[in-house]
Amino acid sequence: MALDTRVKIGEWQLENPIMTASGTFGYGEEFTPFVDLAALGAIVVKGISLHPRPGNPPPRVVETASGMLNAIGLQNVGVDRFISEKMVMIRKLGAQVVVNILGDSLDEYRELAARLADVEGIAALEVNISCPNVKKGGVAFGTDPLMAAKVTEVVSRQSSRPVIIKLSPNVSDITLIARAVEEAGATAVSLINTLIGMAIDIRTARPKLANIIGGLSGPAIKPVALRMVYQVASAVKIPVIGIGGISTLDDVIEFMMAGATAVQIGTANFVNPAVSGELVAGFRQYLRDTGRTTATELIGCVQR
Amino acid sequence: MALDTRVKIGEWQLENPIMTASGTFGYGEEFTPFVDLAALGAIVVKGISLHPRPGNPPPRVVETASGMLNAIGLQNVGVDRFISEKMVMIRKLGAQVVVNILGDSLDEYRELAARLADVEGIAALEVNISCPNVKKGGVAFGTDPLMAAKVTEVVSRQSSRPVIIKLSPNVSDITLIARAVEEAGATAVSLINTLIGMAIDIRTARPKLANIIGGLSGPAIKPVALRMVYQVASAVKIPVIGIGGISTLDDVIEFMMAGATAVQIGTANFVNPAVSGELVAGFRQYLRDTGRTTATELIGCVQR
Amino acid sequence: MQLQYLENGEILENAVVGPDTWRMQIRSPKVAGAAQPGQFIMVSVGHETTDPLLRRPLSIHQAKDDVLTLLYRIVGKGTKLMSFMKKGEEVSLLGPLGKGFQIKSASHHCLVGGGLGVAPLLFLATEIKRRLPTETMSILLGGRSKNELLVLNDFQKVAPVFLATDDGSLGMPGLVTELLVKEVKGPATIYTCGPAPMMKGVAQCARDKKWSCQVSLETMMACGMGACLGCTVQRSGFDESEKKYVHVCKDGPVFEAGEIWL
Amino acid sequence: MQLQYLENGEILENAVVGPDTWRMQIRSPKVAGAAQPGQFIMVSVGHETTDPLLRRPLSIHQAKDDVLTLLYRIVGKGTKLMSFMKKGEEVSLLGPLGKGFQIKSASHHCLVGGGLGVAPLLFLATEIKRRLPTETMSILLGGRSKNELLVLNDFQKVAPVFLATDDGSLGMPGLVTELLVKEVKGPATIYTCGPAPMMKGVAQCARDKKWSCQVSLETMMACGMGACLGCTVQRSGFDESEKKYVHVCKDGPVFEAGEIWL
Ligand SMILES: Cc1cc2nc3c(=O)[nH]c(=O)nc-3n(C[C@H](O)[C@H](O)[C@H](O)COP(=O)(O)OP(=O)(O)OC[C@H]3O[C@@H](n4cnc5c(N)ncnc54)[C@H](O)[C@@H]3O)c2cc1C
Ligand SMILES: Cc1cc2nc3c(=O)[nH]c(=O)nc-3n(C[C@H](O)[C@H](O)[C@H](O)COP(=O)(O)OP(=O)(O)OC[C@H]3O[C@@H](n4cnc5c(N)ncnc54)[C@H](O)[C@@H]3O)c2cc1C
Ligand SMILES: Cc1cc2nc3c(=O)[nH]c(=O)nc-3n(C[C@H](O)[C@H](O)[C@H](O)COP(=O)(O)O)c2cc1C
Ligand SMILES: Cc1cc2nc3c(=O)[nH]c(=O)nc-3n(C[C@H](O)[C@H](O)[C@H](O)COP(=O)(O)O)c2cc1C
Ligand code: FES
Ligand code: FES
Repeated sequence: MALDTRVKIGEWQLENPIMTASGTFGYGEEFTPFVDLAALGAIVVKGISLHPRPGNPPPRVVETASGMLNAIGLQNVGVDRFISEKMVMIRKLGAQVVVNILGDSLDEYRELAARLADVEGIAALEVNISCPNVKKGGVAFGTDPLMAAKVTEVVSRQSSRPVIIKLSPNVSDITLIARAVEEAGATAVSLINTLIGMAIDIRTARPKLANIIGGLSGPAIKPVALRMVYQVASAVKIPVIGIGGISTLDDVIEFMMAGATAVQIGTANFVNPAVSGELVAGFRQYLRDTGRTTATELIGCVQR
Repeated sequence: MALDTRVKIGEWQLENPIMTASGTFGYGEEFTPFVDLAALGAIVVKGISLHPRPGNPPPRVVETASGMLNAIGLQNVGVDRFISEKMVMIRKLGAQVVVNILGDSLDEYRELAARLADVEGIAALEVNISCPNVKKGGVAFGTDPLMAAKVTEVVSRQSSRPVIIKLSPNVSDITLIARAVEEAGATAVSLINTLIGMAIDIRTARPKLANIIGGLSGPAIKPVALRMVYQVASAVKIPVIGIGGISTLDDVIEFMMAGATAVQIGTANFVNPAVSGELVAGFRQYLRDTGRTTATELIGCVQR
Repeated sequence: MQLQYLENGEILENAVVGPDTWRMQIRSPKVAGAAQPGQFIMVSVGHETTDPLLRRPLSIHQAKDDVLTLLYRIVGKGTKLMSFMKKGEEVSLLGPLGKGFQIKSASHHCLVGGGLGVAPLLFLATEIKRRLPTETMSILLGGRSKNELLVLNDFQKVAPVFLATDDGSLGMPGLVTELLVKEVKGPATIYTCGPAPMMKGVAQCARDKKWSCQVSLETMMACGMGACLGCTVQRSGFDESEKKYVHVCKDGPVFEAGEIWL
Repeated sequence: MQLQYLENGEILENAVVGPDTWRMQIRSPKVAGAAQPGQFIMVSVGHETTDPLLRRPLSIHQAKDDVLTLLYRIVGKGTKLMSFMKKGEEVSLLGPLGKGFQIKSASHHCLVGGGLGVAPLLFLATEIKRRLPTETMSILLGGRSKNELLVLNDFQKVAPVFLATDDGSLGMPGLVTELLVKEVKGPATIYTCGPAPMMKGVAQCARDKKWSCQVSLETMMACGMGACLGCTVQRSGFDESEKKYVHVCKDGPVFEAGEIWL
């Protein structure tokens, strides 16, 4: 019997629900020795801003218990060089590409969406309103339903493609933000971005990150991410993309059962650069082994 | 040269900054084979409510990556039996005792504080306004600055003892709540309580906890806890008690450098029931080894 | 309060004894010395790492002089890591924990085990024989198939053993409960440990015959010593009061069947 | 793009070679086959557990035929776990990674190492000798004291070795930079790896003499392959542009000294 591993995000159909998470997969090419990018549901590239950003001073990463903190500071080449250089290379990869964007003003989000509007080879936009590493912008948008809705509107108006709003977990009630962006026209929401954390080197009495605080990711945050996906999936009708500590096939299934239509693999790519491809294969096998014929059967099937 | 390991919370002086966290140390007696309770800074007993609570159905605990989820549901014997039975035993332990209380209405908090007001052998009250496991009450108080302030007021008015308000990490800006309770008269704040999380058993497609969601604790949450302690210590003048994933002496020092006047050991007591006593000894040794003479030198000494 | 210890034991043996099933012998004078049948220990499975985080509860399979024996099945990463431990290494034990089996004079002692549930029964059988040498005892063991029936010789050395397998590959084809009905005629005291459905069947059968029956339960555990309140099972006949639940690590793991299932 | 592999190698040896310092030999045909001096690998240190989470970067100490050699010091739990690994076990390697040393004809090749910085220099010395057999080379090694000077014999087999120790317990008392001034008269190409202050001293000295100098840097790393952007060091002479930083795992770990320190 034929297996249907496809899932839909708005009009956009993915071959399977396995995506890679922004900032953890470079621009894709680094992983070509380990993964057939065309076999993935999609890849999400490192966040792009209107102007180039040098990012934060080092140290930028530190390991924690079953996780890591990062304060990359959204280093990127800026949208113009992204279009003229990176996209040329990315188109050759044959992957479904989601471009992750971030701004520190509504105008910047609008402008970004406008410049990317007719660049070919882009399947969808993911809007980062939640990155905790940059003091201005970022967090503010992600923690205020009104601002989150405004960003969603301006980006959606500029873009004919699916617009995925990426939510911050550092809020009292994530379902409020999710509902606000749904009403504002988001095609889907993706969650979670990193939790804000910190680590101190007691020998120097200095924060381990030059930026003092950073984003916590990895298996440590999975229970929080899964809970939020479950809550948001129960609160909105648009598709939910689950992110947060996903490393194994069991993790993928847990998130889909909780209500995720697709998932993104982040920090796990650092531990095993082949993991995303392995999960695509494992997912097919899982459906067979459990006598399922479609990926969609799994979505939200957890008993309440 | 003499070592001074003491720290002060309001008028209350602790012999050292090492405390045990509510709900992870029973009523103390379970640990007498492993720890000299009188040598600890203080012990915080399991949360007490006005009326007995049976707690949640099983399963109530599940392990996660470097952490655990619990949904005990605040099982306790109720304040009357606590006073008539447990306190009698607890007084014999010779420890500094903090009683952790929780209610689902302002009246209940007031009533609890009143009943405990002249019970002897209690050093301080810790008010749980943040327990995520009970649908009513709990979270609401902890996520709204106004309600948090009200609880602080009613409890403080009934109590001549130090009142420690225990904050929820499941909020957009924990410093708002901290400032609100400071103004309302809290002697100190303790943080963090557990992050809300979830886990699913994919073989049964059921949540692993009968309560569906539970509180995440352990080393996994340490970076988030440390960041919040750092932020709150910078925002308020009252003492901050650091809680969250503390297992080693390095962890204790990190929290104190971040601004904690004292710390509480939680989940680590399950991994090593002797840990709290070991940390007291280790703390003295650390001060000596680093040429310090007082515990207070450490508080907030991280470079900004 | 009963004596409990935190002890670093020395691994004397760690070997396979069945499919995915291992036996570990540990020199731990304090824990082994204080152990009673039906009690358990919490063993730490990692080196300084925080995953797996919690200790794992394992029944005391045997305790003789200063040696403690564990019988464990690899079901996840903690037990997997245990199987990597080597002779001569140290392992941290917390125990003995919980209330074990009540050993009282009886006209006949019948131990009924299924799967890994046999673990605590060997120590129990040994102690019944030592304390009540004149009384009769039988041991009924069940499993899905032959290779699930573990450490038979050890049991046979202590008392007559009767076997049942679902697939009939060894002993009587069928369930251990049928074996119970078939083999135990006169009045008896029952002690059982195994999968919940099996234990319920055994308890049911004992109730019908008005025999006393002790069951050994398993739940998820964080602390193993009464501190976390995580290991509850519902008590029969109590509803919304704070008596509704018992704690397997402290009130158990062994209970009178009637206390759990009416 | 250069070839990179994810390979499960077989541990052939894992033994102590100095204070807290171990050497691991691994049969890993793919990684060893593609390795260049100055490159590194990311090694995974845990079994299926998530703590420690990330792979650890280690220099390629030697690569001969299908055997890769690592030289590592125990500084935390990852390297501690590596020291528990036994002959015959498998270990997952990602590599070879990064840009190694540029080996070009020179009037004299001078390798300067301090502490664990000697790790990549053995492979480098071997390759210089193999590719440029007629050219002269000297190896200058420094450490706090005698027992910090590691695997000396291996170096002595390849080229003349000069030593310096802070406490004078072996070789010239003093810093390896002083040794450089003392021993290397004519023009030379410098290759250095070690503590940052030492490398800065060496780079300084090379700059004064207008000698080319390659330095091998270390930073914290999450991915080791250019994906996380976590391993930055600031470039000299660039300020607020996106060219401000280089990435040690991809642009390095080996750099022209002038690119990092003017
Ligand atoms: C009092 C008591 C005595 C026990 N005695 C034995 C014994 O003698 N031999 C033996 O092999 N096992 C025994 N168990 C079960 C044993 O504790 C679990 O199999 C073990 O903790 C699993 O750890 P893991 O890391 O390998 O598996 P995990 O990765 O933690 O989990 C794998 C699977 O095992 C289940 N599990 C995890 N912990 C427990 C637990 N505490 N109880 C039941 N299921 C669990 C999980 O739900 C999961 O399905 C006992 C349990 C209790 C409570
Ligand atoms: C390109 C490169 C090559 C290296 N080559 C070698 C080598 O050949 N031999 C060797 O012994 N070490 C080498 N290192 C350093 C080695 O990676 C670290 O010592 C190791 O990762 C520490 O892991 P741990 O878990 O034992 O310590 P942790 O518990 O992770 O940390 C312990 C201490 O080591 C520091 N540390 C952790 N990771 C790194 C890192 N990536 N770089 C520098 N310091 C770190 C931490 O800040 C902390 O102070 C190299 C590092 C890099 C980046
Ligand atoms: C090093 C690093 C860089 C990241 N950069 C971005 C980014 O540029 N934009 C973004 O939306 N999320 C970024 N993230 C967040 C991840 O996409 C993901 O949401 C988060 O790491 C949680 O997933 P994980 O636990 O699987 O890593 C980054 C994460 C890491 C670890
Ligand atoms: C099993 C369990 C029960 C708890 N019960 C309570 C409680 O009754 N009242 C309370 O304020 N906090 C309770 N907590 C929260 C802890 O006191 C502590 O804030 C939290 O676990 C974080 O610290 P840790 O990571 O060191 O465990 C409980 C935690 C656990 C794990
Ligand atoms: S396991 Fe903690 S109370 Fe029983
Ligand atoms: S370590 Fe990830 S980019 Fe260098």
